[in-house]
Amino acid sequence: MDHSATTPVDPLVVGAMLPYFSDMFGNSSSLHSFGREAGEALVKARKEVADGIGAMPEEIIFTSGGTESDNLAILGSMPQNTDKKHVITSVIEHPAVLNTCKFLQSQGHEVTYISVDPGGVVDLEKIESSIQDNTMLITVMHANNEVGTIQPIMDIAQIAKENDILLHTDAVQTIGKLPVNVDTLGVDMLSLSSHKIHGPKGVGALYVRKGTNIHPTVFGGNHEGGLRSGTENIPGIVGLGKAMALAGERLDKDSKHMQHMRDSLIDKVLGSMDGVRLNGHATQRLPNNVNLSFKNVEGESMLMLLDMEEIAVSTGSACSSGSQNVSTVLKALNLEDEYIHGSLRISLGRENTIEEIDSLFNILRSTVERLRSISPLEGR
Amino acid sequence: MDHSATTPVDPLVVGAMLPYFSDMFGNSSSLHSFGREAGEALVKARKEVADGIGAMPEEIIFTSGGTESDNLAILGSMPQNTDKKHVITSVIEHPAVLNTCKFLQSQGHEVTYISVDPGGVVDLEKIESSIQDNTMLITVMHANNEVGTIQPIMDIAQIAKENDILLHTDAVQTIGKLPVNVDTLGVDMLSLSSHKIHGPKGVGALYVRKGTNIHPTVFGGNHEGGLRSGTENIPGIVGLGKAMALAGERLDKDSKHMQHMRDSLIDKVLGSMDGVRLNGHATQRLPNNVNLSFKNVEGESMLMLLDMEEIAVSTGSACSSGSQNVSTVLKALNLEDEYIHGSLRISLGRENTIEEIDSLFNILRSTVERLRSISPLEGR
Amino acid sequence: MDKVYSKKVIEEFSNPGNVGIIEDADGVGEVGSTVDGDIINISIKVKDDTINDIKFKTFGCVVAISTSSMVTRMAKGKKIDEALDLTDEDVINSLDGLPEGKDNCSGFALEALKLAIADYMKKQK
Amino acid sequence: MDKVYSKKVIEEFSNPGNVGIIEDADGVGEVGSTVDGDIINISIKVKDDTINDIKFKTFGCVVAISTSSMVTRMAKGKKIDEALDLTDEDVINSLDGLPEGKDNCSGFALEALKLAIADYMKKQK
Ligand SMILES: Cc1ncc(COP(=O)(O)O)c(C=O)c1O
Ligand SMILES: Cc1ncc(COP(=O)(O)O)c(C=O)c1O
Repeated sequence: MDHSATTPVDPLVVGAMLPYFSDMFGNSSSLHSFGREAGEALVKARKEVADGIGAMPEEIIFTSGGTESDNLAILGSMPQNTDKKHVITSVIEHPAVLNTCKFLQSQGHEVTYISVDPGGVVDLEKIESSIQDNTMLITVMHANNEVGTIQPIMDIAQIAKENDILLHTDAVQTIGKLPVNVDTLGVDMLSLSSHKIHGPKGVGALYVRKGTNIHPTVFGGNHEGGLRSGTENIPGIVGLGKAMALAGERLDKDSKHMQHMRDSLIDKVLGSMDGVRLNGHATQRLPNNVNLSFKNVEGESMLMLLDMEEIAVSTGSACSSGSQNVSTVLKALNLEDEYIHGSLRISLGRENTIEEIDSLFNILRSTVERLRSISPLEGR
Repeated sequence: MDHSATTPVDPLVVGAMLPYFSDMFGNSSSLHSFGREAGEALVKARKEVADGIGAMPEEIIFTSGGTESDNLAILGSMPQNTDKKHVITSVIEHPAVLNTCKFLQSQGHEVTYISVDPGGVVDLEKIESSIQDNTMLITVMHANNEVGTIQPIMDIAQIAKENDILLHTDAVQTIGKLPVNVDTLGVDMLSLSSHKIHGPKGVGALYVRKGTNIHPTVFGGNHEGGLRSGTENIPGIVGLGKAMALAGERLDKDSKHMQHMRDSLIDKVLGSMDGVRLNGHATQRLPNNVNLSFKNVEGESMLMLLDMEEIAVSTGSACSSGSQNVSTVLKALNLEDEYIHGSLRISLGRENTIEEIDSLFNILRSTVERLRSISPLEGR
Repeated sequence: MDKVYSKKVIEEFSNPGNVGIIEDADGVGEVGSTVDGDIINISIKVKDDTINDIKFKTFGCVVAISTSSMVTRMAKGKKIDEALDLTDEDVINSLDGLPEGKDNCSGFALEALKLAIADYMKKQK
Repeated sequence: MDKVYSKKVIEEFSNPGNVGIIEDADGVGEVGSTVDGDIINISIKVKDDTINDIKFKTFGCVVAISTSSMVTRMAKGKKIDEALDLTDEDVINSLDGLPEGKDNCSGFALEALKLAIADYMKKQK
């Protein structure tokens, strides 16, 4: 139940990939037949990805994953040889965006980090008011990976358009969970990652709207229209294409199923346990995300006890080097001290069942009770 | 017979990868057991890669391929925020190196491109004489992908050491064909790519000698010691590890076998055909590389006829946009006009047989005869 | 995939028609050089303003060879005037199109034909 | 993999010994705060200079809980002096080591024990 971290590859996807490891192993830029088969596979996968987000095939650049897509979008859209350009982003972006923005700052660029409300929604007015003459780019994620909050991208697109600023969104968490259409959203660039949608790891894509000027960040044999060099990961790309196609076909059914499980779990927990709150937004929320904070228990300890029951979840408060490192996202939500260390993210997948949710709930309840029973804070 | 372009994935490698698509699909940085299995796989693969080149596991950074490794080595070792640093490279590097160097030039850095002799060997004296006070890096490939020439890396290392300059080598073509040991070679950084050694596409590694200071070029969740962010491509990395281990075990046998086929083909062609010459070096040559130039015939046409016989090879002269684009490498060797458009690279793999070589030779001979029979140049 | 040649191109390439050099040609045209890596030689026999024999020899890439062959087929039996009216598009269409980036070198064969016709006309004066 | 806990750590964590608070304790020590995300409370009963009962309650991560449990086991039955001699290394070794980056928080439990002893000694005066 840690599907926001990664997902198992769908057997249909593995099946689609396998021939490209051996029989059709060619290099897509070769002239000869092996290469042609690989090249045709590339064309098909590019169309599958484009279709999945309402784009044209030539607007898709294959990358090594969501992280690289975010990097390419942000670094690639900054004008070269010009310092001091301005980027607007939010405080709750994924590190792939936040750390790229920090790098830009180290290079003399200016970055504004927009705050969020307690539900995790970015402040639209602040975005508008922080626009400068030299603002090049707004990058705000479609939905947050930790607390699941869905951002008002369409509204941000309106602002971006009015001010003639590029808009990028990280849709790594929304593909297969929400309808994602680049025109409806109104974005110029969009990142996605294969391993979050039952595709293989190490492959992703960046959508770049036709006419948008970006430059490469990796140099070599001019693959991907010169924007991303490196021999194409054909089996990986085939896998991503298949995963996108499946995600599209299954979106309706899967998201309803996940949302049903999500709501059932939230209702159970909030309805029958004390000292617990739901992090993130009540309604503007990924259908597969449940993020809870339990008072007076600590995240890693919960994780470990659940892990012993073969339940995989994650926490926004990992203990490292002796001090609790609370995630930037949880900090941004301004949780109370007693809640901030006890966060737990349960991210559901299409293969989970409502029975598993019942069992998870029971194990979760006893885990929290057990840890509270050894906590000096209980009863104080 | 285009193994320098890419190789089929060894079934043993596919077998090693498969479990990581489904059963053990976890994220290596997770705490929970799924993640732990993935993490252990990462440790094992890192050791396999390190062992394959005589390095320590912590000196290996996994990347998305040879291209990214080259980029990271070159861009990552340039001091940030300081323009006008100097890099020395050769005219016959792979585009992953050449185009990265061109990018550096566009950023104000200085690059010296060292010429080669007719056999394709870099000029050591020119390397030495082009060293400047601000020279940061020498990057010269271990062996060339087109003409197979092996470079005197040990001698270059001597020069680099004496002048306190970093040395990077692109060993993408030599792993599994020559013994590659970072200490024997004396390099600080070394690039390798999985799909050239019967591993999967989309994964590679950069060796960075302990104590060598490089900075990341992709930003995010601080994977790979912060030097290469992005969720690790676990199945791909497992595949690379396995491919390295197999390459090591098989090196002796495979390279002897390839060299035998190589020499047999060269002898046959040079001994019984007219208007043909061997490109590259007579002895300092990859055991699997045969690069020939045929007078009065054109590369792409040969490629096509061979392709119809299910033989995959490559050429250094691809026709595009109406003018013959001769590869930088062939140009650097100063071939005569009548030979430069008729180059053919046959790169052998371990699964090729001497019988295939005999059959290739016959088909090649009739291909050349056929094209010459329609060439207006014949008989002039 | 853009780079894939049409069936027609492959056919012309692997079984080119009208290969050769007409020894007693009425007109000869040649374009290209060894430096360029493409040489197309076309020779014609003309009677009653009609091209009644035509041959080519080509050193060059797949497109160079297949367009040469196609151009000779198209020109054969045509009146001089009709042959001069042939366009690049006509040739490309007869080959069911060419991959992007390859359509430029399609013109060479037609150029050689027109040079051959010019050579013939010059000799007539 | 560095991040993996030893069997011993997991054991102590999942079956901690000496959990609780001694109501009529002779000494109590507590370190940490809700802000830090780690609170360790250790209470002791001392007789004849010997710790003959000891209990802990801990809010915190896996290392905080397992070192708390281990420290109480190690201290129980020890003379005050011996208990004061316990070092971080002693605790880490008894746990068969800690993953890199986690060894810092191992000291908190021992600190709580020493504060409890200090509390006891203060009360003696
Ligand atoms: C919102 C978001 N963006 C980017 C990424 C990075 O993608 P990848 O793991 O493919 O590098 C992730 C996942 O790690 C994510 O959740
Ligand atoms: C010498 C050399 N360097 C770098 C590369 C690039 O590696 P990759 O294909 O993994 O991006 C190649 C192959 O394409 C190569 O032959």
